[in-house]
Amino acid sequence: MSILAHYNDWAVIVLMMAGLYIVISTRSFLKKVVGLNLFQTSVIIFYISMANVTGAAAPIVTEPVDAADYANPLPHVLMLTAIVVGVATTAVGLGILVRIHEAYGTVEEDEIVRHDFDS
Amino acid sequence: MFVPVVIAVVLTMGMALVRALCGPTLYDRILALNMFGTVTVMLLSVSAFVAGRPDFLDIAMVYALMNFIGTTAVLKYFRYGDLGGTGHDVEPTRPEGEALR
Amino acid sequence: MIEALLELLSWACVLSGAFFTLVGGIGILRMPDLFSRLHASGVADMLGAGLLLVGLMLQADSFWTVAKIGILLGFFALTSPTAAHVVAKCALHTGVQPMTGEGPFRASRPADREGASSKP
Amino acid sequence: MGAFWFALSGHTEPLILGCGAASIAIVAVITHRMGVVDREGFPFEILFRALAYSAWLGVQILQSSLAVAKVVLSPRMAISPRLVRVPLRLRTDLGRAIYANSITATPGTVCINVWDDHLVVHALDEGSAQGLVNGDMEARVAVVECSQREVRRGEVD
Amino acid sequence: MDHHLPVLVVVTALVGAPLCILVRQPRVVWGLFTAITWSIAAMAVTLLLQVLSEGPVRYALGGWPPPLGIELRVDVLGGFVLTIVSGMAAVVAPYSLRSVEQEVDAARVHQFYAVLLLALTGLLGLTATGDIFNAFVFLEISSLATYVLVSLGRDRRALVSAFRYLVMGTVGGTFFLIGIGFLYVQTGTLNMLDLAAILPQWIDTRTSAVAFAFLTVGLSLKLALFPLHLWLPGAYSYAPSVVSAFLAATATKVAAYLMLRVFFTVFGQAVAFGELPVAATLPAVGLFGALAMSLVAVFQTNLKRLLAYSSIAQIGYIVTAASLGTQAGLTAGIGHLFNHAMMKGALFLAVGCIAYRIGSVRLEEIRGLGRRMPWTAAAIFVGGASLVGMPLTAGFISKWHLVSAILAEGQWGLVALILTSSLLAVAYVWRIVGFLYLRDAPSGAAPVREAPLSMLAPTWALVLANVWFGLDTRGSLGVATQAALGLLGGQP
Amino acid sequence: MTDHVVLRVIGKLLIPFILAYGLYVQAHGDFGPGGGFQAGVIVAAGLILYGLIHGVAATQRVVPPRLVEALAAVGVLIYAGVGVVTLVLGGNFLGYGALDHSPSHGQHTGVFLVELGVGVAVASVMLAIFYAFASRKPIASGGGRR
Amino acid sequence: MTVETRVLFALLLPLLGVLGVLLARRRPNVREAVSLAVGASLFLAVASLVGPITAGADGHVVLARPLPGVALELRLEPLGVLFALVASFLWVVTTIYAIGYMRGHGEGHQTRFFACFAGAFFGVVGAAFSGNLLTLFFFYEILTVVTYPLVTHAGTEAARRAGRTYLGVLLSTSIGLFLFAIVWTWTVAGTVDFVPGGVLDGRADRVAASVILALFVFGIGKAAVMPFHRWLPAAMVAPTPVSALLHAVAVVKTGVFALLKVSIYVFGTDFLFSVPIREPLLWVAATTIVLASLIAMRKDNLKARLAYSTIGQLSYIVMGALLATPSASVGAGLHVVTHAFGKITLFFAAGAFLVAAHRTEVGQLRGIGRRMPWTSAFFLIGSLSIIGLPPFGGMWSKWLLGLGTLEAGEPWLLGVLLFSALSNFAYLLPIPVHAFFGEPDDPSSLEGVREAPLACRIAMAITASGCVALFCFPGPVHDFLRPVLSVGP
Amino acid sequence: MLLAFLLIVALAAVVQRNLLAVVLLFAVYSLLSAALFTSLKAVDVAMTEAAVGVGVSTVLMLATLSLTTHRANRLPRRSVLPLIVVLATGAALVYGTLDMPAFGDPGAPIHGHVAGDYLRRSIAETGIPNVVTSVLASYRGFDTLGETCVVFTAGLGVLLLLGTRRGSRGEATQP
Ligand code: NA
Ligand code: NA
Repeated sequence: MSILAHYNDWAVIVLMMAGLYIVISTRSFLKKVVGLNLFQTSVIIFYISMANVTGAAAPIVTEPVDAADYANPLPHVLMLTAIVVGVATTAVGLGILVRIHEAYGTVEEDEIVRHDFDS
Repeated sequence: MFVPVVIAVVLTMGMALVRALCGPTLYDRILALNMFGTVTVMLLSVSAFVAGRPDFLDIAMVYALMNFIGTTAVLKYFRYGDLGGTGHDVEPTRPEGEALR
Repeated sequence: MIEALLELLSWACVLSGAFFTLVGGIGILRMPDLFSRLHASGVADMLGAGLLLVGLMLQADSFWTVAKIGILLGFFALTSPTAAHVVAKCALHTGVQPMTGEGPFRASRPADREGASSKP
Repeated sequence: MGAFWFALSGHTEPLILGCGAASIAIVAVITHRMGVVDREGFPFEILFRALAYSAWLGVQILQSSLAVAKVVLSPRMAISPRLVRVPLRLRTDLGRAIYANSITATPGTVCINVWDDHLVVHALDEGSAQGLVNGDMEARVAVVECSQREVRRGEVD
Repeated sequence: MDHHLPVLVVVTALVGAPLCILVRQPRVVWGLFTAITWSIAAMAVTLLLQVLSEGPVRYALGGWPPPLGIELRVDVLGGFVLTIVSGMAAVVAPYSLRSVEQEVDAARVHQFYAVLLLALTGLLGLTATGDIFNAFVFLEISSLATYVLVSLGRDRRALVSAFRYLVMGTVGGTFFLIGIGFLYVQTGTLNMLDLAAILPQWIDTRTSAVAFAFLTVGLSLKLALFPLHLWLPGAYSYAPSVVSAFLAATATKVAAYLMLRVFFTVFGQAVAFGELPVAATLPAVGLFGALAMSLVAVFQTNLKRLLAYSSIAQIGYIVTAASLGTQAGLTAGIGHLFNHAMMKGALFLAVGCIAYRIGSVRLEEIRGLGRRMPWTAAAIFVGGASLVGMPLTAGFISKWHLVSAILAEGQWGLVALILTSSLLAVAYVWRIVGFLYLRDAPSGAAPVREAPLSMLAPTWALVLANVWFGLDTRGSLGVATQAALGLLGGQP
Repeated sequence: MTDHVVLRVIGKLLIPFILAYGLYVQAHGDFGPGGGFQAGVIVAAGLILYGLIHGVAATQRVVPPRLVEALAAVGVLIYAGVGVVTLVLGGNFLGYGALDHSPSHGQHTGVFLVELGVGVAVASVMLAIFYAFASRKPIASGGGRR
Repeated sequence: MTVETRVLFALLLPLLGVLGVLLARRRPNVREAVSLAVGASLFLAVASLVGPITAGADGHVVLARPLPGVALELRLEPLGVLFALVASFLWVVTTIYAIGYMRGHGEGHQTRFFACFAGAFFGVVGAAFSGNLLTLFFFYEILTVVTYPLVTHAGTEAARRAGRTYLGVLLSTSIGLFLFAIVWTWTVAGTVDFVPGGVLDGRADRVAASVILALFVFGIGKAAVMPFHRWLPAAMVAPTPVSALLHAVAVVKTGVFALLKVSIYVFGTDFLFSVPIREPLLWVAATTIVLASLIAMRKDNLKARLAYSTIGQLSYIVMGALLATPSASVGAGLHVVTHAFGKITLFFAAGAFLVAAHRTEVGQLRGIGRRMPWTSAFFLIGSLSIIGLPPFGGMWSKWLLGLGTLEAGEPWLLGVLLFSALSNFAYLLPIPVHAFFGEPDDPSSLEGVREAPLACRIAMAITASGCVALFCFPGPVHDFLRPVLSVGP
Repeated sequence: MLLAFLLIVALAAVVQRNLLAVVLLFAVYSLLSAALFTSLKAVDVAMTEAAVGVGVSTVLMLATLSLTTHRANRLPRRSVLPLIVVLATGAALVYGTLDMPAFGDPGAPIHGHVAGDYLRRSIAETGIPNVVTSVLASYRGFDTLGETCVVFTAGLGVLLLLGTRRGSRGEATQP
């Protein structure tokens, strides 16, 4: 097996980890949300690239066909759902952030911790 | 035949990206992003032809639409700091001032 | 004959569209300030995209594709200048001053700084 | 709208056509509530004049693009950017918008602000600025929306 | 209609949510909520009985044969967890009338109940489904609803807690998703049973091992397994009372259930405990967490926070027992899943009664409450006894089975950990009891009345359940044994 | 942004087409890319554009928040309702084949209805979220309330 | 009433007492009358069981069956009945005493006091009648929990700190070790029932049996084997009736009683002999006896001295249980009784000194015998019984234990017993002697000191005569216990 | 090429501290990934990502910025722990890919089994040419019902948190 067979996956993994790194390392809650989005989007890329079949067409078919000629539709379906889940989470997360800002006057983790020591 | 087109488009995307990263003003970034979007739409349209699936044009369409709305939102945010307001200036100002000939 | 001509024309359009797009890209990198960059981006947005799409339109094999590209084109024609205009207007209103006078300009001038509201 | 839908769709099944009709109805209701139709009507009648105008505009764009391209590609960017005030005689919002956008669409000039009696335009060099002040473009825009002008003159806000 | 029960259990809750939005009137919405939760509970019990007598039920959604379509599959364990979840919802329903009226803005009560129903939908769907991606979807529904519910607490720290929960929960969910991807890329299927059939031929690949690791870590985040628990204390402490009680009794349990599914149904006992180092690592991790969290609980000054830390500790027990990989361990884990739902439900409801009357749950403020709110205090006492593992309570049964399951494996160190952690449980429960009964009320404290009956009755229903299942374990451990057998036997 | 003449006019021209385009995407999900979710987003985007230009209050006059909330519920109910109907008609839950004599036709109808439900729900929710965010007045940063 | 009903009745009586005390909280007289009545009826109820037990009934009652194969059940046997009999008798006596003490001392929270007192007896009776280890454990824990409020009765920070020690040691040993031993027994033997002859024989290997035995000995913290004895001196902050009844009789005896039951019914005397750890554990018990005696001598606080004395005496019983010869076992059983009467007398007297003269230290008691002759005399009787001199009951149990050491071939333990008796002599006897014959440091301080309240004196008289009676009539007790040991393989 | 762009954008987002710039970078990231989806023939996903990533998410983030602050956040924690966690996770993932079928391999098991069935059966059984739609709405319709619920939950959640009245604020939040 060629190492090159997976260059694509590895690039995606780097993307995922960039997102995850943002989530873990940043103290800004808003940036955490962006990081989460990057992380999720990268996972979506991962799925879509696994659905890829070299030289295949989009899975829109008008007669029963041979699978190898078309991209795998299932990951596409799954990722549509995942995208929706992601945006839903983002919306709720941002809603909470707005309220946090109203309550604390900041969305920086360390400042909030300073306000409410134990939370 | 499409190869040079794709190369040109991708190069342009790269240049727009550089401008978006460099700024220096936020409006430069916004402008660059808007252009980036436009160029991406072009890339999509071309790939629609390469793939022989004109359906892809729908994606291009959504892109263009979202690009526009996104740009408007960013600008509104920058100009007024509030997405929900009517966005009236309280007092019309004439910022062009001295520079105007 | 007509078909060949159309083909030729379409490729001419597509390639020149690509060329103008590239010019726009170079422009947006090279131009000295926001307002002059607007012109460059206009080249790519209007002429680059326009020619490219017209070229594709000429290549299309069905009416529906032509129609779709037409709609896309119309959309661009309406939104690109609007976006550019609004960018310029907002920039000016938030205190970004255009540089004036004769060129050449170096990349950084006092006016060429972060917009007022974008300060950290 | 019907044409628009059909142009997009290209399908002729009754279900889809029904959807199209329903969609148009929904859009009509919403736009009506938005007050779009009430205030200025929908400018169908100018569509054809607009086509002719856009052909002319296309040529303009091509010309000025070449000029800007020359500037961009020249090693020493010979530009003299400036703001110019361009008098404005068009009275309807639609006309002004078309005019302003046309200016912006033409590389070399960008409309920055629209005031009651003039536009503020950023021009890349002397030539582009001069092209505007003579008012050729404005006259053509006026032709496009002239039928509107008589009807709407008194209602400009 | 019996045939449709699995899907009806889920869909009834799902349909209830939009109905709440359309109805809008707070009282009517509450009535609707109660009716829905009770009918779901009835259906769940029926389903459990059906499964107990006839074996696992499969339901092909859309009529598509699995693995083409999504199927629901309810075995004894599934039916048991469905019963726990819906039963808790049914108990919480009457309680919520007064509590929610006090804690949630009247204009938003209908939305609150709708979101609560959506959380319930997520938990039920996740339990009933036989498709691993579908499980992810429902997991996210319940998580999302939970973030919202937690953020509605009165204290502004509820917002921060909810946000942290959201971040960690989403990371967990995404890990789970990555795990599913790794499984799918090898097998081409998402149906759990189909996976179980195909996986063995791929099991020694690195991809499978990584898939397993990511599924486990993702779920550990969701179920707040130490040391991935950081979101839980805040979330449970500052959420509205009803939410704390409902979540404490159900949410992490269902995540644990999903973990069992992954271990035993998808990978299978032989693989999870043969090829992969589950039995070597998880029990120790779980118990160490139990110990650490019990220790932290001892020093808490806020009652809800104290109980939250205790919950993390108890989750450690469940995971430990289940990851022993033996039938005894599994039985103990599943039994504790049930019993812990009873005790934490009872305790959080009782604490909610206190919050309802005195507006605070700080230990300092509950001094001498034993005399002023005798029924509530007694509920806490009995619930606490159960938590400690006092004989005659459900908690004792759990601990008994847990310790004997571990003893059977000869893991002396783990037994020592459990016993130490139980002692710490005694310490923190005793602190509560001490404050309730042996301290005098703070001087100048306003007179306090006992909580209203609509709140006390559900609380005591759970308290009595603790005693009942401490005496008669056919309903809890009997079923748990069957459930464990089902998981290990790999019934169709 | 009502004092942006250009934006206002162009927006006015565009919005009806954006909405129509969204509904087109809704109807053609069977044949090409698109479907309820994308359509919902596009329709909502059109209305959001209106809101950006004229302010959220103006949008709320066009589509009242109450209606939006109710429509979101209706969307979900349409979807789940289709499932319940198939169940009543003797099929399994979401077994669209039960909707018509020919299973294939039933499938078509079912998918159409279901996508409709998704579209309605998504459009309403997106709009509701926009309302919620845009109705909030920004407060000076740094000096938040304690 | 059938035997079973009577057993159940006896178990529930204390609960009735709790209820009655709580209901009568506004009327002290009624409240204390309820306490007395319940105590007396409990004694009668238990006494009525003596006959049937001798006749071979076992009064088996299943309360609940929480686990398959493990029930919460009561089952009578002589040892338990004897223990219940002594405890309930002393409860009546202590109640009489407590009425005088609590009123004389002006204590607060008396309702809580009497209610918990009654509650403690629920635990004691349950433990005494328990039919298996689980039930024993359950009531053992109830006893711990219910007595905690009694220990912290004063409500001061010191009391609370002592309460923490009390609870901490007792619960940690019981949950950490005792429960562990129970679960292990269950895992090994498949049952936790008390079966004559034991359940572990042939099922547990010698190592496992050793560990289990050690877990039991240390886990039953109420037996106060060192190093888990700290709770007992700590508990002395409690009011004297509590120390007297609970920490000289009920609680501590529950501990040693539990150990006796474990040695007889879980291990079985024969099997116990083969458990290798028995020998080291005997050493531990012996060490406890010696060390406790030495510490007691150094304590000036009267209650503390008595507490350490108790620790030593408890280890006698532990030793007896571990020796597991017939004499040792009967001696241990008998010592439960004799020590109870002796020690409670001493505590009563100590409490009387406190109530009447506010004396807590040994040194303060010089010459007090002239003002409080009755109390000092009762103290003397108690001391002699504890030391094991005739004509008091303590003699018989020590005698039997001594015989047991010889039977078991451990004559060195006899030396330990003798040393202990001598040290008892040294730290107990000087107190009454100085009380009668010593000169107070400050004679003026004795002014105004009067004899203890009548109720206290009556109580002391009863227990002191009990000490004498046990010397004169040890037979019934001895015979009663005999059958426990005659069964076996 | 697109992947390279994506990497640049992602890394830029990591180091960028101006929140607005981060948001804009995210928009670009979405745009690029949507283009990538198109090139991988995932048209529905591309369209959705375009609509969601570029449109909805960006507008929402901007709205949040306008309601909170876009002040640049201070230096990130100087801690190696996040880096260790991320590197370990990444290493695990790379390890996992080693046994995966190669990129684009049509013979991979993933493309057979269920996926092949969908492609073969969809048009006959549902009459819907877009297999993604038929799988989404019919074969896996229950997922999509769940997805709708997620959206609904998010909508309700935001309404509960923020309300829709102009200038509304949450009820007093006491510390
Ligand atoms: Na221009
Ligand atoms: Na679709």
